[in-house]
Amino acid sequence: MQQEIAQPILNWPSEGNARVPYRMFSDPEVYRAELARIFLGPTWQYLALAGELPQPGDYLTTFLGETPVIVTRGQDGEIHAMVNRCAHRGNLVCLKRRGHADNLTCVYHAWRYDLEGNLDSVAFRRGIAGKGGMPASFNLEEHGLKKLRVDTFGDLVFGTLSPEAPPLASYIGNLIGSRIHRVLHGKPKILGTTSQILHNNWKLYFENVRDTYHATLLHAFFTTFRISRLTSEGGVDIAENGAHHASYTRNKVDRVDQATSDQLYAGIPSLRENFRLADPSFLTMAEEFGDDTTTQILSLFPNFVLQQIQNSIALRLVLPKGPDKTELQWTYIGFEEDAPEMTDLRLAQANLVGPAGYVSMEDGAVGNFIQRAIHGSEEECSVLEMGGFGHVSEANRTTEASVRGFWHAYRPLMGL
Amino acid sequence: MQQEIAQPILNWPSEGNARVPYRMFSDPEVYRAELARIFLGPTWQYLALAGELPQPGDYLTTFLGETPVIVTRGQDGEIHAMVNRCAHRGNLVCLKRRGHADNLTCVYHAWRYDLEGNLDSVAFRRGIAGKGGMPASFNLEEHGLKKLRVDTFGDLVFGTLSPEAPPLASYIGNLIGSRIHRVLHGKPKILGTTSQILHNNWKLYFENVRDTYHATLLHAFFTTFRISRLTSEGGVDIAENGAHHASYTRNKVDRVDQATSDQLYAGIPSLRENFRLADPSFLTMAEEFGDDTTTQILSLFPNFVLQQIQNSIALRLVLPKGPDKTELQWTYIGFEEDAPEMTDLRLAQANLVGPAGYVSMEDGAVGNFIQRAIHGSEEECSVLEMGGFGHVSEANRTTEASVRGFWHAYRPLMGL
Amino acid sequence: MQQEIAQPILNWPSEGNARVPYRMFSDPEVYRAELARIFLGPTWQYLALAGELPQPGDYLTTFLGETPVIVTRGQDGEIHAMVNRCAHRGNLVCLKRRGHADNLTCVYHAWRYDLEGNLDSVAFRRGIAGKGGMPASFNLEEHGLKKLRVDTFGDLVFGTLSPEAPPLASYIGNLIGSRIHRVLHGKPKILGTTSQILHNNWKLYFENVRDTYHATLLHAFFTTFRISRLTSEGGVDIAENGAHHASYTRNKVDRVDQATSDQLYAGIPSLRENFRLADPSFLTMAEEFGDDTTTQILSLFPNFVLQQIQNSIALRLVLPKGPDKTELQWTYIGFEEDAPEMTDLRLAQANLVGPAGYVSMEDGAVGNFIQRAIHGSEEECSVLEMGGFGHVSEANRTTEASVRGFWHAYRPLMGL
Amino acid sequence: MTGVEAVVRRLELEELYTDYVHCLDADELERWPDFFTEDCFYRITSAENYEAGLPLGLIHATSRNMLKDRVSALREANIYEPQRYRHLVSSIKVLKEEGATLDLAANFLVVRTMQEGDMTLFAAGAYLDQVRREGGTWKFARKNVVLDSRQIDTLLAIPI
Amino acid sequence: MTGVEAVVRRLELEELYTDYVHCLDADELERWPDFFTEDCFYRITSAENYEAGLPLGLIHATSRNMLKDRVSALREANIYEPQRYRHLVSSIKVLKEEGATLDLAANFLVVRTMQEGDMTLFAAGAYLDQVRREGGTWKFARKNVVLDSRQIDTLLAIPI
Amino acid sequence: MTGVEAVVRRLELEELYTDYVHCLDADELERWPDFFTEDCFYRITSAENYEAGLPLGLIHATSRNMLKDRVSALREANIYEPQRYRHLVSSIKVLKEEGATLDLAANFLVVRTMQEGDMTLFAAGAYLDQVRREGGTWKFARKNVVLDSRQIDTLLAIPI
Ligand code: FES
Ligand code: FES
Ligand code: FES
Ligand SMILES: [Fe+3]
Ligand SMILES: [Fe+3]
Ligand SMILES: [Fe+3]
Repeated sequence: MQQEIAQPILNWPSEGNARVPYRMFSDPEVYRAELARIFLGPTWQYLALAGELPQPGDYLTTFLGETPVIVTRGQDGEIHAMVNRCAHRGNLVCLKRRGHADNLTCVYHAWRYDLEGNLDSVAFRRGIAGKGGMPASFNLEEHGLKKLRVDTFGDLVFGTLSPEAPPLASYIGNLIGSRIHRVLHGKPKILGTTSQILHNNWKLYFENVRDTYHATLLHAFFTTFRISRLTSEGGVDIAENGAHHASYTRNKVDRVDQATSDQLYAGIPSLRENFRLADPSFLTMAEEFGDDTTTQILSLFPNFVLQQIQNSIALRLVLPKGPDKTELQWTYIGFEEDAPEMTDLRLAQANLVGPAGYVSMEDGAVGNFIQRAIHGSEEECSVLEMGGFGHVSEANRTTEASVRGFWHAYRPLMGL
Repeated sequence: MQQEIAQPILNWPSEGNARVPYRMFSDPEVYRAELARIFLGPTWQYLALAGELPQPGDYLTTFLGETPVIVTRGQDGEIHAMVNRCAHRGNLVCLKRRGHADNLTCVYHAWRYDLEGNLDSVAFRRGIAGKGGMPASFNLEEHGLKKLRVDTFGDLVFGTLSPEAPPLASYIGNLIGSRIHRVLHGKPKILGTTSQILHNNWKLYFENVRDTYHATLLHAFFTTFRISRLTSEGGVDIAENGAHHASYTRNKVDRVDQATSDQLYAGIPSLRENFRLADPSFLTMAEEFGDDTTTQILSLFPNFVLQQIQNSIALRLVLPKGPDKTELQWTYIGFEEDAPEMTDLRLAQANLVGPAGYVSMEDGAVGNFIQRAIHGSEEECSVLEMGGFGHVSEANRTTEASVRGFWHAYRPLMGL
Repeated sequence: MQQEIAQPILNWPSEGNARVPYRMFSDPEVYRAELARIFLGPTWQYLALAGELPQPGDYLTTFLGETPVIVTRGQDGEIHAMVNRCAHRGNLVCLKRRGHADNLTCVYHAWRYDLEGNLDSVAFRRGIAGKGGMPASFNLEEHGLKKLRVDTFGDLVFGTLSPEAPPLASYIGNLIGSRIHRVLHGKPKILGTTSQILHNNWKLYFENVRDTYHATLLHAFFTTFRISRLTSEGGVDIAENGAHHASYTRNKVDRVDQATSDQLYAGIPSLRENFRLADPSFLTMAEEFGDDTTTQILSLFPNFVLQQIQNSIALRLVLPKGPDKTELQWTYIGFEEDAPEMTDLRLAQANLVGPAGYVSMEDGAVGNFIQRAIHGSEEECSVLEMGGFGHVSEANRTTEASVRGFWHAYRPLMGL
Repeated sequence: MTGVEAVVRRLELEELYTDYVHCLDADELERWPDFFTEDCFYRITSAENYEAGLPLGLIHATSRNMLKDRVSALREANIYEPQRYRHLVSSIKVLKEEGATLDLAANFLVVRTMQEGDMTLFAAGAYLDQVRREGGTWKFARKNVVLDSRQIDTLLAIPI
Repeated sequence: MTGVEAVVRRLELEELYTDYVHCLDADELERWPDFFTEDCFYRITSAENYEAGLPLGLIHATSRNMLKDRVSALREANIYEPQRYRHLVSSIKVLKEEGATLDLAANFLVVRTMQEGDMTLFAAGAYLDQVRREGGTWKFARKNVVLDSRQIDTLLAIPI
Repeated sequence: MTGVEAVVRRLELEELYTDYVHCLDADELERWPDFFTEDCFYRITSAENYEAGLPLGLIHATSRNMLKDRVSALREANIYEPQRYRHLVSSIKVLKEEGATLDLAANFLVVRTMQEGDMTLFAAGAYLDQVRREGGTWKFARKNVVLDSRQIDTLLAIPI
């Protein structure tokens, strides 16, 4: 792969992480290399919530990049994951998105695997009346499903196909890990799921998520209702290697007084004087996290997002579907401990996010705007200089530090 | 081409035909090479039934791979075929799927060809009033349609663009040829046609057709109603070079007693105890072929299938439409000699096959399941060891011999 | 790029412009090279009618090849054009097809540009309370939108990204320029627009437009109603370098008498004896151009068409959307000076052209017919010998001279 | 027949198609055969076959029992990915009436959605039906599902 | 107008659209002009043109004769691949009534199927029509076929 | 209820859906909340969520005021490319009636067209509604827009 992709984009701009050649978002060679080096490489990727598989035999299917994966609860009570590809002729072993089974039987020729992916039996292995069947040399042990390494962080289940990936806890690290625990303070209860098809490269969405600069400029709702402003207390934590981030806004006390803030937003379209709500009640945040953080957007390299916007909590998984196509999967959660009123509030605040979200709708489109804009500009670069050139944590969000951090983690994996 | 494709898949696995790298089903380079080396190469491909073109001037259009082809009945009463591409500027000469014409006139500039593809006239060849027109050097003879070699086997018409392809009869050979004659015992009468768009590589479907192992495991209908079981008398004939095959089931007397058979199928999902029919009458086969063969699936390399399932007879043509797209064209036939009851029975038994067929529905989907499963596994291989490593005829069907035979015929053509 | 595409199609056929390898219409490498060398290269491409942007602040969006472009009327009253890609992270700056604005503000982070594309301001450039913001080294001047050169020919506005393109007037030249002025004799008034998606390479449509040979052979309407015949007075003017053309038919007096003409069309399908109109009134041309030219089709390399068919005037822009996809944009115009009856006549005669046009419908399909026909014939060539091998102006239209002219202008740009 | 009777019958016929498609779209296939007479004829074919007078049906049933068997095969025997249909029906027309028997035509469109969420325009065409009054309700005595396209995407499992 | 009369008229209008689309979908184009008054206005345009007040029509007829000519051109002169339409019509609405003249709006969708079998969502939009009572039946005095999209796939041969 | 009354009500319900979709398709969103009762419930969800009993709504409103806020956000706050919908509605069915309250089901399909002209089959599914007689007209007391697909293309701005 290396030379294959080294060639098209040999020399990265001298500005380093402050420049990204647009080719990175459209070149099929780059995309193919990413599937191999990042999604099948030494990264941990979100698979499921442990609670989605309560019983041995429960399973669901997901993806590592474009590679289909089965996640099961084994007879041993542990969670297991394997590539959803039969060892015989490559058929999908599990056809349903979720289900329950005592074993995994391929529909094509009925080869049977246990819940950990070991091959249990091969139909007509001995043939019939001494004719046909598998050769004596055939060894069941050598033909199991390809297994993933699985590790959990709280209720979050992650997997990787790479033996080199470090243990999950150290992959995530304490800085970001503590911010995950902060949000997932109970036993997650799924309120619903949805999915968005984005017509852009997966990295354009992931950059967007990590972009603390855009939120209050693109999303008028944030600014107008002071859910978040760049002038609010807040900042961004970035893992040392740049891979993960968590941006946050603290209680609505502005760092500067409101007049100054309005002045700073003067002339910025996202401040819409004429925009009022008839029923703003659902925007009142309920005390939940024991701190004054009203919004926290967290990402784990390469494609997981944990969002807390007031009391709206969602997991997002970014699945690449081609150089210019991405699926964004949303899982909205509350906690088993939630009072009915809290559930109602979460459902009301769910209006803020997702494909129709007041503060996220634009994120579904802006990546596609870029994808369309860069045709013919493959050799030019985006400019990531807000907040300088580094990627360290800051107590401020007028910075693209965590976007630069993404590229800092991405480039070595890609040999760039 | 050779080096072009030799490079991506240089060394075929040492297991030979018992392994197939999944890349063979998804790599665009491989696909392009197949169009050139196989579909435009020294293979005979089904074009039509002679009876579809009764009169001189009758024509229909089809494909060699992705190359459009015209098939005509010439004034000489013979069947002719040519590439459906005007020698002038490359327009489709025939726009209709079937029709009748005295000559073939291109709509773009009215160049006119006879029914054998020879260029008869060029509009305004001499210009007007001595101005314009074609240069004196222009020679009609040099600008005919590109002609195919055409040969027939019974009522089946085949064509090839290659001068190297052996005569059709020896291409097919006696072993398989006699099994074609066995089924096509009368003058074919078309009962109807349909077409399926399969979202998978063409070879995944062709492997499926030749796969004697899957039928009674994937298709519960076969097993439950004993239309066919691996435990029934049966086997597979394979042409010496592996190119063609015919699998068959003989009268419903099991080779082992029913109890043993049920036992062998025990735990195999395709045996559905709880599945009963309110009106199984249509499953009663009418005496027709003068032998005890109830099912015969026959394939000719690279993309033709002749099916007899009880009294249901159909021709299938497998047309590649891209690395991961295939069109499967069905022509259901009876014979002019059929009594009305026999036609009714064939129509009733047509419920068994086609896009909605009780025993074929799954075949339309399983190729796509594989296509989706192999993302990211291009360097891994399918395992074809059932029945060993060879590709010779066997009086038993718990074998993948005829699938291996396909690869045995395929690889030299592809320089693999 | 050079070697990249030189390799697949190294040696152009010795017949020169009289042969075109079909690969030129389907090869993705060729297409990519065209985007860079032709559409982003030293060619002038139509952007708009000056009258579409009457006021400073008016803007519209279009394309150079696949690169999105903004066209504005600046505060200086001049027309300006720039690539529609924000200098920050590449977002589309203008999202609407047309609009009015005092400045161009990107929705993503509110960077603001003036109407000429200069970067005016960067949101939170100085950060907040001394934290964040752009580095001191950041210079607004260096981050404007990429500007096009803009030049006008009458009311037609053209743009190019290349500094090498000659001045527009000399690019067009007098021969063709005078034929533009002939048609655009007043202040254009838009009657309506439409767009056609053609499933073929852009050059197949552009060849069609320049093909004086096909019109009366493919389009029966022309022949039957004598709107135009090859036997009518007429000819084709071709710019010296072959790049541009104008074909024309003069008053309906045939060069040869009607009987001879009918005889010359004898056996050519486009003469349809049995085709009569109940209401042919709309085919009566109104005196307009002060000459006896009833039809004039004019093209400017690489993708602009100006059509006059009787009193129906339309601009056509040919936008490449992929190797086998093209958008054909139509702008139907009259003139401010038109009397209501003239407008009605233009609307009635608009039935002749466009996606449903009596004499243009076929042109929307024939390119796709060719695209489908050439599968597997990439190494073969179309034959362009009508009227010989040259590309000079002729007082006759039984010639493909202007199509050869296109390739004469195309090949050096592509290094072929 | 008075104006009111005509109108009432019209609405009955519309309701027949409404109930029919809701049954299929809700995957209540077990109820599907009940929309037919016991001696019904049901066939899914293409306009190409239909216009050529070719008798083939992709699904070809000559009795309600055969429809029941189709359902039990889909439930018990056949394997296909989870999917759902959405029928849109329009332009129902009475072509001919003979006593309690009516010949009807209607346009339909079927959107098929797979479990992962991809939606496709799966089928468009015309119902060419014959309905008969039976036990106070209208039943299909004949149903020809004539598809505009000769091509089926992947497979045709659920009836139309 | 009594409830019954209102209902009857409602069904007459629905039948008008039903017959109209069956005529086109069955390729009985020769009957198509009969749905219009002799002095009819027929235009196919895009919402973009329509809302901008631009008068252009892709098909633009100011008399029934011009519709007849359109049909004879399709039959005798123009060349296009075999294809068929399937119209779905929904939400017919009476916007205005003046004596025997009604202004109507309806939503439509057209699926186009080519001979090889590829089906596409060819057109969606609104009919903005005026109908008039003539010889005991409703005829289109004006028909504006307003397409949601400004783009036409390949060509527009058969009317909508 | 007499036959006539039944028929009249039927047409009233059809008109309700007709007016509702014309309002959305004409981008007259300011009128949209008026189709609902003040205490209405409106939710857009997927069949997957709906059948699993998961309460999430992509749009989730528990009052007419929340619908008004949705409209003002679309007008004043949110950024999305110009686009239009075309609804096709079919097979409206009364499921249950209780006094002045009716439970209804209907099939719908939405074609979305972007300003450049690309048209997509954006949504298909069922309306599962409850309507109530209020001030002489029918209003939606509950509207569940149940999408067949779990996937939304790009974003969901305009309500369905
Ligand atoms: S492919 Fe799974 S058993 Fe054969
Ligand atoms: S392309 Fe066939 S005659 Fe010109
Ligand atoms: S991309 Fe335009 S302001 Fe950031
Ligand atoms: Fe955002
Ligand atoms: Fe099979
Ligand atoms: Fe033409």
